[in-house]
Amino acid sequence: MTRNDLVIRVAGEAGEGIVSTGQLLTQAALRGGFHVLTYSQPPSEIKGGHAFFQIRLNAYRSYSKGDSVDILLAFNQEAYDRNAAETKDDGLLVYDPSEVTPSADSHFVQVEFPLNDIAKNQLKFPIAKNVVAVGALAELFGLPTKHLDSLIEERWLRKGEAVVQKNLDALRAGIDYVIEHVPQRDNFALYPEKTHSGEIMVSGSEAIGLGAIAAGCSFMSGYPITPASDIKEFLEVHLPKTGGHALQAEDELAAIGMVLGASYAGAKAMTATSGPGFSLMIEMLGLAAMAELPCVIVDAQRAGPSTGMPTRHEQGDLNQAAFAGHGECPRIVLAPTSVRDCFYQTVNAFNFAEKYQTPVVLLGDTLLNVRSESIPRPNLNEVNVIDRVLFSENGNGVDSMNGEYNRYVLTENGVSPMSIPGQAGGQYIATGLEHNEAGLHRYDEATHTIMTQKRFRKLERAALEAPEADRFGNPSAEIGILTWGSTVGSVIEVIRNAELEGIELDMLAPRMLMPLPDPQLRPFIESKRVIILPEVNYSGQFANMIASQYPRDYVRVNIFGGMPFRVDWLLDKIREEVAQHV
Amino acid sequence: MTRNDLVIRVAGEAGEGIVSTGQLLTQAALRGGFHVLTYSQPPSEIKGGHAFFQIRLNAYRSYSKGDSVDILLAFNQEAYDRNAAETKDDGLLVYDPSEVTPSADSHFVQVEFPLNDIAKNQLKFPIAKNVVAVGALAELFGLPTKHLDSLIEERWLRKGEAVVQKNLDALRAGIDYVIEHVPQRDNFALYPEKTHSGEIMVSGSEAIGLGAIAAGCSFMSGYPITPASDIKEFLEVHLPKTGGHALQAEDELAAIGMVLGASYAGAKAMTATSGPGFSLMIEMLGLAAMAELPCVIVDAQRAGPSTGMPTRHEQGDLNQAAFAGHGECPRIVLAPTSVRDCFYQTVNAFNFAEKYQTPVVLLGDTLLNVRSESIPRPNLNEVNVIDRVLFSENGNGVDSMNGEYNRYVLTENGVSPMSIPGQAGGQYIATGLEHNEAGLHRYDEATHTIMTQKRFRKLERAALEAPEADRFGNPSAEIGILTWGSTVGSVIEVIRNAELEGIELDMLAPRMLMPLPDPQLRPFIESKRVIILPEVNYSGQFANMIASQYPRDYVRVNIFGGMPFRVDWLLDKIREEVAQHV
Amino acid sequence: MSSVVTVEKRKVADYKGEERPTWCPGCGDFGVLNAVFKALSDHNFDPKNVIIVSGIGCSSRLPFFTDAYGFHTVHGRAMPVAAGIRAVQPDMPVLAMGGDGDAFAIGVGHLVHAIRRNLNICYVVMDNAVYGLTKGQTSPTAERGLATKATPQGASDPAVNPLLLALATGCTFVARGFSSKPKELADLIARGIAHDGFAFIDTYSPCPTFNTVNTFKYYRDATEDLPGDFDPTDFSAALQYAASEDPLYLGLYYQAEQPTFEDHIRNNRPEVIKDPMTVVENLFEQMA
Amino acid sequence: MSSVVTVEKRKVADYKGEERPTWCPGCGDFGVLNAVFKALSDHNFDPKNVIIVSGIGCSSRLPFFTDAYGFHTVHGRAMPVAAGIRAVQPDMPVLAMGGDGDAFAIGVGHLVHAIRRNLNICYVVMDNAVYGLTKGQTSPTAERGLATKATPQGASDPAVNPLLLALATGCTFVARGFSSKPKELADLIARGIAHDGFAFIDTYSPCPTFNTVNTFKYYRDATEDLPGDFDPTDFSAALQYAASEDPLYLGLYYQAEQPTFEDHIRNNRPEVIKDPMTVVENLFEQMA
Ligand SMILES: Cc1ncc(C[n+]2csc(CCOP(=O)(O)OP(=O)(O)O)c2C)c(N)n1
Ligand SMILES: Cc1ncc(C[n+]2csc(CCOP(=O)(O)OP(=O)(O)O)c2C)c(N)n1
Ligand code: SF4
Ligand code: SF4
Ligand SMILES: [Mg+2]
Ligand SMILES: [Mg+2]
Repeated sequence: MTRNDLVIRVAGEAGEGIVSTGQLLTQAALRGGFHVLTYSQPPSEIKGGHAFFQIRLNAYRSYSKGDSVDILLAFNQEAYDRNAAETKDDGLLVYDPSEVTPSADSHFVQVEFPLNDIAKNQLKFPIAKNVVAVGALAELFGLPTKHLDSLIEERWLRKGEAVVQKNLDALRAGIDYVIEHVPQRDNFALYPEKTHSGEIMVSGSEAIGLGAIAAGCSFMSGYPITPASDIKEFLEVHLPKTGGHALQAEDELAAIGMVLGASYAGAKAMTATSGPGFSLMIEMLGLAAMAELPCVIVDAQRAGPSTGMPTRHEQGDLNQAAFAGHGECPRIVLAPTSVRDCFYQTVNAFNFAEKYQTPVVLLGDTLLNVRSESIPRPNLNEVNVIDRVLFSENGNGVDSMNGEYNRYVLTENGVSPMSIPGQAGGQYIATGLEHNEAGLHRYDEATHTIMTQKRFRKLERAALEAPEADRFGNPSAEIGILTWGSTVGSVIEVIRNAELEGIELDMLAPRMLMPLPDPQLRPFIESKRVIILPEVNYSGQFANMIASQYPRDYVRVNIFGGMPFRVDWLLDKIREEVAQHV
Repeated sequence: MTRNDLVIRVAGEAGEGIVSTGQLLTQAALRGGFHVLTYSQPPSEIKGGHAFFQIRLNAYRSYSKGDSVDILLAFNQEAYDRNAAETKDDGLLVYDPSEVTPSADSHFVQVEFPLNDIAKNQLKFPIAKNVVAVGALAELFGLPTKHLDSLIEERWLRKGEAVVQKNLDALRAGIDYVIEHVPQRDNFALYPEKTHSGEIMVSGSEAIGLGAIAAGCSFMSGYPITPASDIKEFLEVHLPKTGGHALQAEDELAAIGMVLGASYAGAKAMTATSGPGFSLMIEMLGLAAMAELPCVIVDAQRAGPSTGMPTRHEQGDLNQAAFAGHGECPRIVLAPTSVRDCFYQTVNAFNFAEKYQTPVVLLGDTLLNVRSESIPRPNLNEVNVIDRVLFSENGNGVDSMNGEYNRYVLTENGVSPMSIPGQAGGQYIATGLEHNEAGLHRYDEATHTIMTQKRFRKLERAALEAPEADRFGNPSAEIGILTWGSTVGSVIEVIRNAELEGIELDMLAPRMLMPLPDPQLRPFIESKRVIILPEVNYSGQFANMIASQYPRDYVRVNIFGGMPFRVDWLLDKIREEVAQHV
Repeated sequence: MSSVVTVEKRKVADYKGEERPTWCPGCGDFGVLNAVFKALSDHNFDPKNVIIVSGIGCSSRLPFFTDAYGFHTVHGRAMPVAAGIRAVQPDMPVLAMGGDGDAFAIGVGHLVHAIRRNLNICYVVMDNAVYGLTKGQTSPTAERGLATKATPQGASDPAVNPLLLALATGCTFVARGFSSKPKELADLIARGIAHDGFAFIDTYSPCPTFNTVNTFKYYRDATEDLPGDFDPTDFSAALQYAASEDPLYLGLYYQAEQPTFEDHIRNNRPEVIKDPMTVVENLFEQMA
Repeated sequence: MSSVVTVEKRKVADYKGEERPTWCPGCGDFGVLNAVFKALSDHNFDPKNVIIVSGIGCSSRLPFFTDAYGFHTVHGRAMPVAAGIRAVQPDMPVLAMGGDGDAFAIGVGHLVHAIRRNLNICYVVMDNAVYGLTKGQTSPTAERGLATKATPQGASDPAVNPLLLALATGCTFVARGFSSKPKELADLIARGIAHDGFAFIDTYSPCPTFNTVNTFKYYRDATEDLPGDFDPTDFSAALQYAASEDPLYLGLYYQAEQPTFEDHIRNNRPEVIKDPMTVVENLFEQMA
């Protein structure tokens, strides 16, 4: 059998090497030319508790985590008990018999693997247990040894030759055990027909950090929160290299406050948070909108409301991103659809923020931010970076009547040239009060009417420049799937699988969700007989936004259990719909 | 000519008795049996600056402030300059010639009124200037003297007989001046055909405070903000009389935090704020939703975004009220449509909060909260007060399996009996984490799915019990006006005026805006040929909500200058629409 | 939840909840939890009459492990929630528990005001100099330079001194405890609960998982009890000892009597309390 | 905005904005504004190189009346905005101005952290014990019992002592000024600007419209200059004088040298600054 798709899950007690086992394997597979996509579930509790790390290996690119597990490595009984159900009936169970007793009626191919014994008694190196496991798993799916050898060398080099050798021995022990005890491992060997070359392995959070640096961000302030803290920590380390700075504020109100200060002072600035922190930023989102200060707010969504389930997935913050803020408060909302897209949409977020002098909310989520994917290395020469328009004396932004700089001069597209402190003649007061073109607070009807229009005119223009929507499937299919964000991954696989059954589907996923990009949406919505709107939330937040602008019937498909869509489940749903509409 | 509608505006320098003049006149008119509705514009600036106080007197009930002014009393030149345009061409201008020079081409009936001279030289009592003015104005529209006399006595009684007499003299001086110098004042005299008996004069903020007390509110915490501070100040004085307490918190985050603590401890609790403060409460709105804690948040909307125009009007916070909060965050939103309704909807807000254990947002606005109206005295015997359902040992909320109290026991309507600290066996942990029936935090798919449904099931039930919508007009008219909140006042007058021209209109204004009350909306929306949606905001926030659930074409009418709808302007718009759709 | 305990004198076990603590093995918070049990049993409170409020953090999970009423609020907001509870139930003992991030970063504004109001609660901050729950970023009590896995560059700012802050803002009971001195800590908490006013107990409670510097051993070496003859009514002595960095003193620094938040609420009430509808009817009368 | 002034030595008038102050006649803030003009002209700053940050309140309107760059933020958030500005423009003088409600009620949490970071700005709080802009509710610096039109029952809690708070949280420049001593105040502000670190100047600035107790006369009677031989490097003396309620001392209480927020940012930068795309490309390399 030729297999080109394999899901491996390593499960056990949190903090006992689950993640490092997974990461080693991931990196080795990347170097081996496989496409890799990871998925992990941190424990809900502080330490201990059950955790797993999952790796999907594929000869082609995969778009979702994979519905079920091909190879389960269970470190302990709880790991077996909790993950057996998600493992395929003909899957492979690898377990240490001293820890795990599989149930009597198990259908799995079972491999007893005395991990602890090998590490402790054979190698006399108990902490190498994870490396032994890596060797065994790699051998199972047929990864050439060289990639692992070199990884281990790189990883332990600074601990000295002896440590490297001990780990190489551990690796070899794992490999040998499998060779000896699993003769029919062909079934799990992966035959990459088409391998990638030179992809990089990044998480969504890293991709956002990289995008920010590439876009010219030089200031970041954040407050720790799952699953957004990684972005801050990444930028704390790497932003100073460009002369920028990232720091931990005392809370989210301070984080966004600092960002607005930095933006006023001339920097491209951002913060990153998750739901609870985002809720605390709403007042100052309005200040940014009113004072027309560029800024980027990353909201890595998690399951809510309130503290909710910090480590679980949900697309529940779209309402908040699009509509929170008292008064008529313009902002742009972007949602990347994959890890790779996190990089590009972060660049776009800064570009829109700077060009239109408006807050931009970038909606990540637990699924995207936490997982790693092998992605083609972005070509930085093709990355277009936009800077804010500055006023120039006797030029841009200067009133022809009195020769003075007007910070909020009315223009066709609503954008007025900014000044940066230190610029002569550029003095103005940024304020959250309604103000006239000069920036002085004014409360008359005409000013408020004109200035409200000005602020929203910017959005109208931005909508016309929305990033291309994510498309997949057959453009002439009568059944359309309209979705957003990370759900795109599941939908792409659904469409691929549906095609095999002869069901034609067409997906549109706008990356700009506020304002809605009419040129992308209208033709799609008008041309489909049935439109299905899958979202990981209860109320159909995107569906409501679409319906409010494009009256027609829609089929809403919503799940809200803290997990992403299973491809098979969603395909079932769509089959039902198709049956009904034939 | 018989006149039964009169708009009087007193304008001048803020802080110089504008408001007290207006209030005296208002109270006197109330006692005289007129229906009264006030409107004022505080200055945008701190002190000084221009301010006015407007009184609309009517034989019948009026619903809007009145588009234009019949009698303008201008205390100074700026007052004249700013308000002349809003005064009717055949209106009456009363001014002190020592302060004001009307423009040469003025069409007004002009009455020179040497106010300062009378007060200073004739009465030797300069600060009685306002009372002189009150006398003059009252005489102009024909108010029997006795009401003024008794008011003045009450007002100055504790200052002694002499002061009372001096003010009575001032009053008389004003009356006499008018009798002598304005012989043809018939034109401004009001002939109440049908006077009210025993109405009370309240502002929207007071009505909310009264409603809260009537509903059994015993705790209020707030932070000063225009135009909501009045509510806090009212309750600080009056809540202790019932054994309750109102206090000023250190900020809005603390205010809502205290409210949730009080609610947990067993009290009916509320806060009141305006846009910027409301934005700061969003995180804890989510906590209330998740922990299922009853609470009432009054948001007295003002023009935004950000600090915006603190003294100006806008219906701009509906999006925020309905959709802010990360995750799927249930809440109920109510919007009173008049000052009188502020009382009843506040009672409803507490009833819904307690019955459904959910946050309720009550949307006031600058127009409603600040103005006073003569309203029929609510019959307290008919006010229905609902208390939260409490668990009882061996009864409500106790698990039949293990005999233990489960705070979040699943029920048909989603409501689970609460306990109050001190209740034996009722111990539980209120938390913003997802939790099981016992209140213990759990992150599995089933729990989050079931509990999300439970929280929203409550809203579905609440929608069926929505307060009756405000209706006006001809139910069989083909043109419907769908609106909300204080815009109802202008719409009612539009409909009355349109009827005189033979245009039939029908208004529906739901008082529950989230969830949308389907039984009220669907028949209306389905039965009208044209539906017009007027709102004082830019993006049509209510229109978007309606369109997202009821696909069809709507005519949106939006203004956003910080002022309410003028009746004549809106009627023009509707005439245009009617012409197009014939 | 277990049913009401009716024995005369309650034991520590009577305050335990059904939920087992989920803290990492070796976490300082276990010791604090035990001290809380002990203090509650010293007072012999019925668990149904105790409310424990917390914010968000590892330490803030504490209410779940007890059999009291509890409110696990949101990050940094334990103080206002506690104030709301006390305004309504001024006779029920309220404990507030939480971490240093919760208390001194996001929550410090509320702390200042809760202290100023002299809210009659006992607030125990479990201080580990890191944000445990979010995996070990440095907190405002971290010494400048403290490096952790999540803050590899080291804490950038000097540490706040919670005791000085409390003293400066008018706190009427200021103490420092240590998780590994459970008896002394239980005693401080019991006294803090007995205190009429705001009792603040900053408590060293190491996080072995993310803070490898401020360990149990570190605090054992760095701390010393306040001198035996120390006078906790002497404000300037309290300031002086609180400012000390070596040693770090353990014990009760300061205690004073002042009107409380609850006193104010009681005083604000008229002698005769009226039915709400009567109050409203009277107001209508005035508005006619 | 007027064009750049190029004279050698700038005068007070060179800092005035086009907008006239909108404060009530007799408001203390006029005196503070003049002192700011004076301090700026003492430094001879070019207005285009000065940034004034404020919150919301009557006092926070001050930036509108100057010709500097300004940021009138939202209520209570002047400190983080100032920090963001300084992180990006660490060489441009930043003044923060605002009211007591802004600083000590909604904003006190940020104040504690701005002080702790030793953010190099000069923060002048115009203290009138009330919320002027919202029509006179009592603020955290109102003495318990102070009654105003909007707070007829009187302030319920004791006042915060801003100087003690600043000292306790590690402020490196702590002073008290008075609007009706414009020369001294200008001098304090000028020194606060010159100070390398967080300069905090609590300034009595009466609100005649809403606070009829804490008037100019009241402060004139209640205040006294710090003794001539007072040593502003003596922390305990500073604490002691700051705690005094009668008299209320005016002048510089404390000044110290400590690393600043900006120092940390500078130290955090590598010697060689790289182009962003190069940094990204290098990271890609590591991720392959
Ligand atoms: C508004 C908000 N911001 C951030 C978080 C994420 N968060 C959870 S716990 C925590 C800090 C915990 O530190 P601490 O209070 O010291 O408690 P510990 O875990 O150390 O006991 C943070 C930042 C949150 N839950 N809510
Ligand atoms: C979030 C928020 N809450 C409340 C307000 C209303 N508000 C405006 S100014 C102010 C207080 C002003 O007092 P202070 O800071 O002392 O300044 P002052 O007017 O006395 O100079 C308040 C509460 C607001 N603008 N924003
Ligand atoms: S992470 Fe630290 S604070 Fe949290 S439970 Fe573990 S040891 Fe305790
Ligand atoms: S209200 Fe008070 S603080 Fe505000 S401007 Fe007037 S006097 Fe000054
Ligand atoms: Mg901590
Ligand atoms: Mg003030």
